[in-house]
Amino acid sequence: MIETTLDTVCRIGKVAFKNPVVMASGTFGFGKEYGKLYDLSKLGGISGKGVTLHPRPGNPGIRVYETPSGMLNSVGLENPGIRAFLDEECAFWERLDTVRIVNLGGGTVQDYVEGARLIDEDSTVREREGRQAVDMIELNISCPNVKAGGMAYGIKTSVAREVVREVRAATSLPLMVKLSPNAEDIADMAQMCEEEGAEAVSLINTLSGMKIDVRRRRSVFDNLYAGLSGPAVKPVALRMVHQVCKRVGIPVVGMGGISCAEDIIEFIMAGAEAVQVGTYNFVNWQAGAELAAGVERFMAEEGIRSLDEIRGIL
Amino acid sequence: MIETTLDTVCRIGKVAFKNPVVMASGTFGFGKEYGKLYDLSKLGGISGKGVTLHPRPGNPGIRVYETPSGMLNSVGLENPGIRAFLDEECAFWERLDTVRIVNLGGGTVQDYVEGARLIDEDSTVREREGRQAVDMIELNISCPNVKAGGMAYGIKTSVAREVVREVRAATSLPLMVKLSPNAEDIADMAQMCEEEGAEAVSLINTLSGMKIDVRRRRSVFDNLYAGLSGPAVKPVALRMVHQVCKRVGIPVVGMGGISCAEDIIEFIMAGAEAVQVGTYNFVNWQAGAELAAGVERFMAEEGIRSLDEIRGIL
Amino acid sequence: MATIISNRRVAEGIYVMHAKGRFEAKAGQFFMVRGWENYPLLSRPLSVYDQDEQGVKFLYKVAGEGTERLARMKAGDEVTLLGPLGNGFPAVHGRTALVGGGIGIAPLYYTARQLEQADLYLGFSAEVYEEHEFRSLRHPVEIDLGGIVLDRVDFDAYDTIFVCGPEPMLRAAQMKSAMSSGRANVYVSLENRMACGIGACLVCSVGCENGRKKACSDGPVFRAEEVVLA
Amino acid sequence: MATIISNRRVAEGIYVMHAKGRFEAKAGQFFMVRGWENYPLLSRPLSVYDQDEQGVKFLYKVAGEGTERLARMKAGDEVTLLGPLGNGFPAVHGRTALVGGGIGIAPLYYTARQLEQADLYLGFSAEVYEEHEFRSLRHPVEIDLGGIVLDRVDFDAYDTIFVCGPEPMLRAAQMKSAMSSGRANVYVSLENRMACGIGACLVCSVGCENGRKKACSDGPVFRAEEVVLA
Ligand SMILES: Cc1cc2nc3c(=O)[nH]c(=O)nc-3n(C[C@H](O)[C@H](O)[C@H](O)COP(=O)(O)OP(=O)(O)OC[C@H]3O[C@@H](n4cnc5c(N)ncnc54)[C@H](O)[C@@H]3O)c2cc1C
Ligand SMILES: Cc1cc2nc3c(=O)[nH]c(=O)nc-3n(C[C@H](O)[C@H](O)[C@H](O)COP(=O)(O)OP(=O)(O)OC[C@H]3O[C@@H](n4cnc5c(N)ncnc54)[C@H](O)[C@@H]3O)c2cc1C
Ligand SMILES: Cc1cc2nc3c(=O)[nH]c(=O)nc-3n(C[C@H](O)[C@H](O)[C@H](O)COP(=O)(O)O)c2cc1C
Ligand SMILES: Cc1cc2nc3c(=O)[nH]c(=O)nc-3n(C[C@H](O)[C@H](O)[C@H](O)COP(=O)(O)O)c2cc1C
Ligand code: FES
Ligand code: FES
Repeated sequence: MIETTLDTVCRIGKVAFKNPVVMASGTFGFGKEYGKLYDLSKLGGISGKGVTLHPRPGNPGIRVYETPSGMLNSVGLENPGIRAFLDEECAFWERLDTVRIVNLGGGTVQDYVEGARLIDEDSTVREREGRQAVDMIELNISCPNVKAGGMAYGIKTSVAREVVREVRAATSLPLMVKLSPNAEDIADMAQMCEEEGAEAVSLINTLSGMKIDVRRRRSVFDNLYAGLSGPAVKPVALRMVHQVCKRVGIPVVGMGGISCAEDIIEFIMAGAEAVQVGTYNFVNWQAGAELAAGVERFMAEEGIRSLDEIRGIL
Repeated sequence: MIETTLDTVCRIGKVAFKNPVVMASGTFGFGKEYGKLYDLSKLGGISGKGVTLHPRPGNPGIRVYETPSGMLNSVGLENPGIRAFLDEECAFWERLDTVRIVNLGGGTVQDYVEGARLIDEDSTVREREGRQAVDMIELNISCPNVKAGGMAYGIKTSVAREVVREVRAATSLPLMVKLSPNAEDIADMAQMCEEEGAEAVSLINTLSGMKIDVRRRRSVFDNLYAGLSGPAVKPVALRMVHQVCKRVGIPVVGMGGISCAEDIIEFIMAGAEAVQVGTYNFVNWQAGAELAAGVERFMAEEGIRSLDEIRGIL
Repeated sequence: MATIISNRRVAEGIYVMHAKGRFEAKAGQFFMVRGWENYPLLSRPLSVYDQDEQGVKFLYKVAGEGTERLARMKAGDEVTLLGPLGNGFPAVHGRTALVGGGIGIAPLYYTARQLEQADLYLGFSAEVYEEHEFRSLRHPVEIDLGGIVLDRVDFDAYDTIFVCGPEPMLRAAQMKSAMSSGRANVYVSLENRMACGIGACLVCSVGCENGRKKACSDGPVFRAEEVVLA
Repeated sequence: MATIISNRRVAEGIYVMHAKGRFEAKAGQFFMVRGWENYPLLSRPLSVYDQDEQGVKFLYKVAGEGTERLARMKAGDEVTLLGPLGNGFPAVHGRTALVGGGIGIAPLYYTARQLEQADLYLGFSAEVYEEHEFRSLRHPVEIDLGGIVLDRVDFDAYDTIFVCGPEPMLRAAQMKSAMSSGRANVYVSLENRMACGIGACLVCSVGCENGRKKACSDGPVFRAEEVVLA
């Protein structure tokens, strides 16, 4: 049997993903809902809905608008806060047989740091008790920087460095930094993360976009701009992942518009260690399981036994 | 008759466009081909295929690849050179009743400047003879900068400033600078153009993107990356146009993914003086004429008599 | 994948699709529907109009690209259905009124079919449709064409009132409820834009008295006083 | 918009579409075809397979999303056609061979129909289709299944040879032409990816001995020695 010898394992430091398919933050809740539809242990991992130190109601108004082969979202980090996440959702995570990633958002550096510390402390306790629930932190630096007039940390490398450095110091959990495609120079940003000791980077978050309701003569979104995701952005995402992979030595988790197994292979050939799948969950609720199977099918067809054979060949 | 009182005129300095619909560079040749299919005087203007001082063969290999609601192109500025353009194509332009824009590319600052000078000189001669063919230069700064290791001028404001300044000095024709969405900070870039005396900016050029042929394990394009255009990019383009309009006082010509009259209205509400239409020409060969009519229809429906009533209301 | 049994036009731009499958949908629940692969991107939420041994029915209005595609589909074609989703209408007690505006009548038919007593108020702006079907349920049916159907409903005469329709109608129902004696439990069915439909993405989130709820998995039916409509 | 008269499957994944309209297409020309609005984005180039008083015919192979959609269309549906485009085959003289590989046979039928004399060589990899139609033209027809059809053609026996098929076949034809006596004028029909189809965008550009040409408006038929195949 060819299938039994396929090696789809991906690694970030000591964390092993059974396959490259990780569900992207914000599109998969904390996994419970999709977990009722299929077996989450088929997934390489899950990145949970972004959490922040304090609970957030998210943005008012319309939060989603479909665009050609894409969607704009303006959820605005609605979340119950880290404590509620740890107290209420983590018990579910303890029982999951897949890599569990907390996606950490913030507003001030202090919020980020305190959030990371809470997660870290909780993790220490659970680990001691043999019921670990979190394998990694994904630091989302696309959040608005209150001090820098609301401009996101994710835009300027110099501004982001502080938050990465401080969060790195605040936790011993593996740290993956999630980069924004709106960054001035995403490869620079990735290099900074490597310098500051991150175990990995993930990209891309959503592209800043706009939609105007021409009859009402105003933005569809109360927040003016919103985040573009889905197949429309894939060519841009793949290019950025390739650029970042050429720049850094740490593992890169690629995402943006993935909607079939070949898309995943493209990201891996561009150098990604693993991928994340977001919007496609809305197109196909079985996305995770089907894509994981699709990667194996592709490997079997092409006689690829380990993803290492094709990773970064471009 | 409501129609007769509709004012669709757009202005850049002394140049008046009869309507906001300008055909985008590289998608419309020099107008001859589409001119056989419909009356080009229905258009606000035409931006010709990008020309460079010396003839260029363009890129080898596959030059187009369709993506979800978009396309990647890697034409690579194939063109007959400015002299051939002036000698062979311009006679056709003399007879056009629409704004004629030369799209100027380059490699070194010297090439850009010499190109601008040639166009300017030719224009002086023709004007004297009452057979003007060029109304404006659109300076495409997305071309690779030979000195800066092939990185496009369009990325860093400091690098672009020199070429804008020199070209500005080399011609008295109205100058519009075409900005790249790959710029580190597109609003900064626009502001620089205003400071350097450009009459207008146009945006966006194509977004850098990538497509990998997973069976052949190589990029589809010999040139590795290619330029993404079409409806997929519209949300990003609109956001950038809005950002730039907030920053500068000179007219902004918006483009990226326009495929219906409402799209044009969105760009104008975001602050654009006029728009350009590229990829949609391939979807609908009558795009120009239909969109121009569509804008009037929208205005009539909404009781808008002049585009000034809605321009920049966001 | 569910095979389409029939898909017929019942009025200008209004269709009824019957899709095969064994579902156990409750009144007021909905499905995420798609009749295409990857374009358009998102599935379209449609309420359960009716359910029988063969499958489920949707009453829908052509509103844009997605519903247009659905309208072009024929018997034998396949649609993808995720559902039934949401909580549907709660159990009722006492005298009940079901009030629908336009395509908002869709979830009321199956609801009415399961109730012993219900007064139906159906409002239409241009053309009346499915009147015969609603009348065949043998509940009193009041039809309003071109007016404001809510004006016909005496909120103090009912214990339970369900309202489905465009947002202005739901706001009017909130107002009317607030100004009534308060005897009736008034419920509204929301039609927020959705992506996942199952509670995972928060794009359908709605402000409620006790914080935010998800229109898809906590709703789409809410107590009228509970939700904050924009 | 052109109404589809018929659209029938003639072999596994191979269809013939007949679309209404008065065209004056020449043999070897093509149309930009779309049977949808904005998605997929680009139109698909298809050669003229045949032309009659009612309209134009295309012989096409399902290769991806666009041709799949075309294949699903039915009589009465509408397609959008831009064309006829390109220059088609030049006027011929003397003994002529028409060589087609796979779906590359499409432009040869209408060509053969207009020629007094022509030897047809049709190569297929898995299944032979449209054999009856080609034989009904009363020209000699050689069919090759699973082999290399070009091997059957003696280049020195002809004055004009037209070759249509996948790129490796065109390269082989170039080679064979170069190694022959050179008596025959050998032409190849290119299938470069296209966007505008009319010569305005340069995405179909092909390297030629005297600089670059456009496959759409300067071609799609070129002299074999003239083009540089990648
Ligand atoms: C729980 C629920 C139940 C519904 N039940 C019915 C029903 O039984 N019959 C019926 O005709 N309609 C119903 N709707 C509304 C229906 O979902 C929209 O009319 C439909 O999605 C429009 O899609 P479109 O592609 O035709 O329009 P487009 O405008 O092209 O849609 C673009 C996008 O906006 C979303 N959208 C647009 N309008 C609405 C809307 N009013 N509500 C939600 N999303 C919208 C679409 O889902 C899509 O993502 C229901 C909506 C919800 C949330
Ligand atoms: C002048 C010309 C004449 C042609 N005549 C015929 C014909 O008579 N019958 C026939 O079956 N095919 C013909 N082809 C090839 C046909 O155009 C492609 O098979 C078709 O475009 C594939 O589209 P798709 O959406 O099914 O495939 P996809 O792979 O989904 O297409 C994606 C994109 O790539 C382009 N593309 C993919 N393959 C090709 C190809 N081989 N050539 C050109 N573009 C391609 C498509 O146009 C589209 O933009 C011709 C091509 C050209 C250039
Ligand atoms: C509805 C929605 C909510 C999202 N929320 C978050 C979030 O909380 N944190 C985060 O880092 N990214 C968030 N993202 C971004 C995705 O994780 C992902 O980076 C992006 O959507 C691109 O991938 P895709 O095209 O596969 O969706 C969100 C995306 C969507 C569509
Ligand atoms: C095939 C093709 C060729 C292009 N060539 C040029 C060019 O020569 N110069 C230029 O400034 N922009 C060029 N562009 C960019 C377009 O002018 C336009 O900025 C871009 O395509 C976005 O608009 P659209 O989405 O409407 O196509 C080209 C675009 C395409 C698709
Ligand atoms: S639609 Fe995703 S949570 Fe409701
Ligand atoms: S396809 Fe545009 S020039 Fe040939």
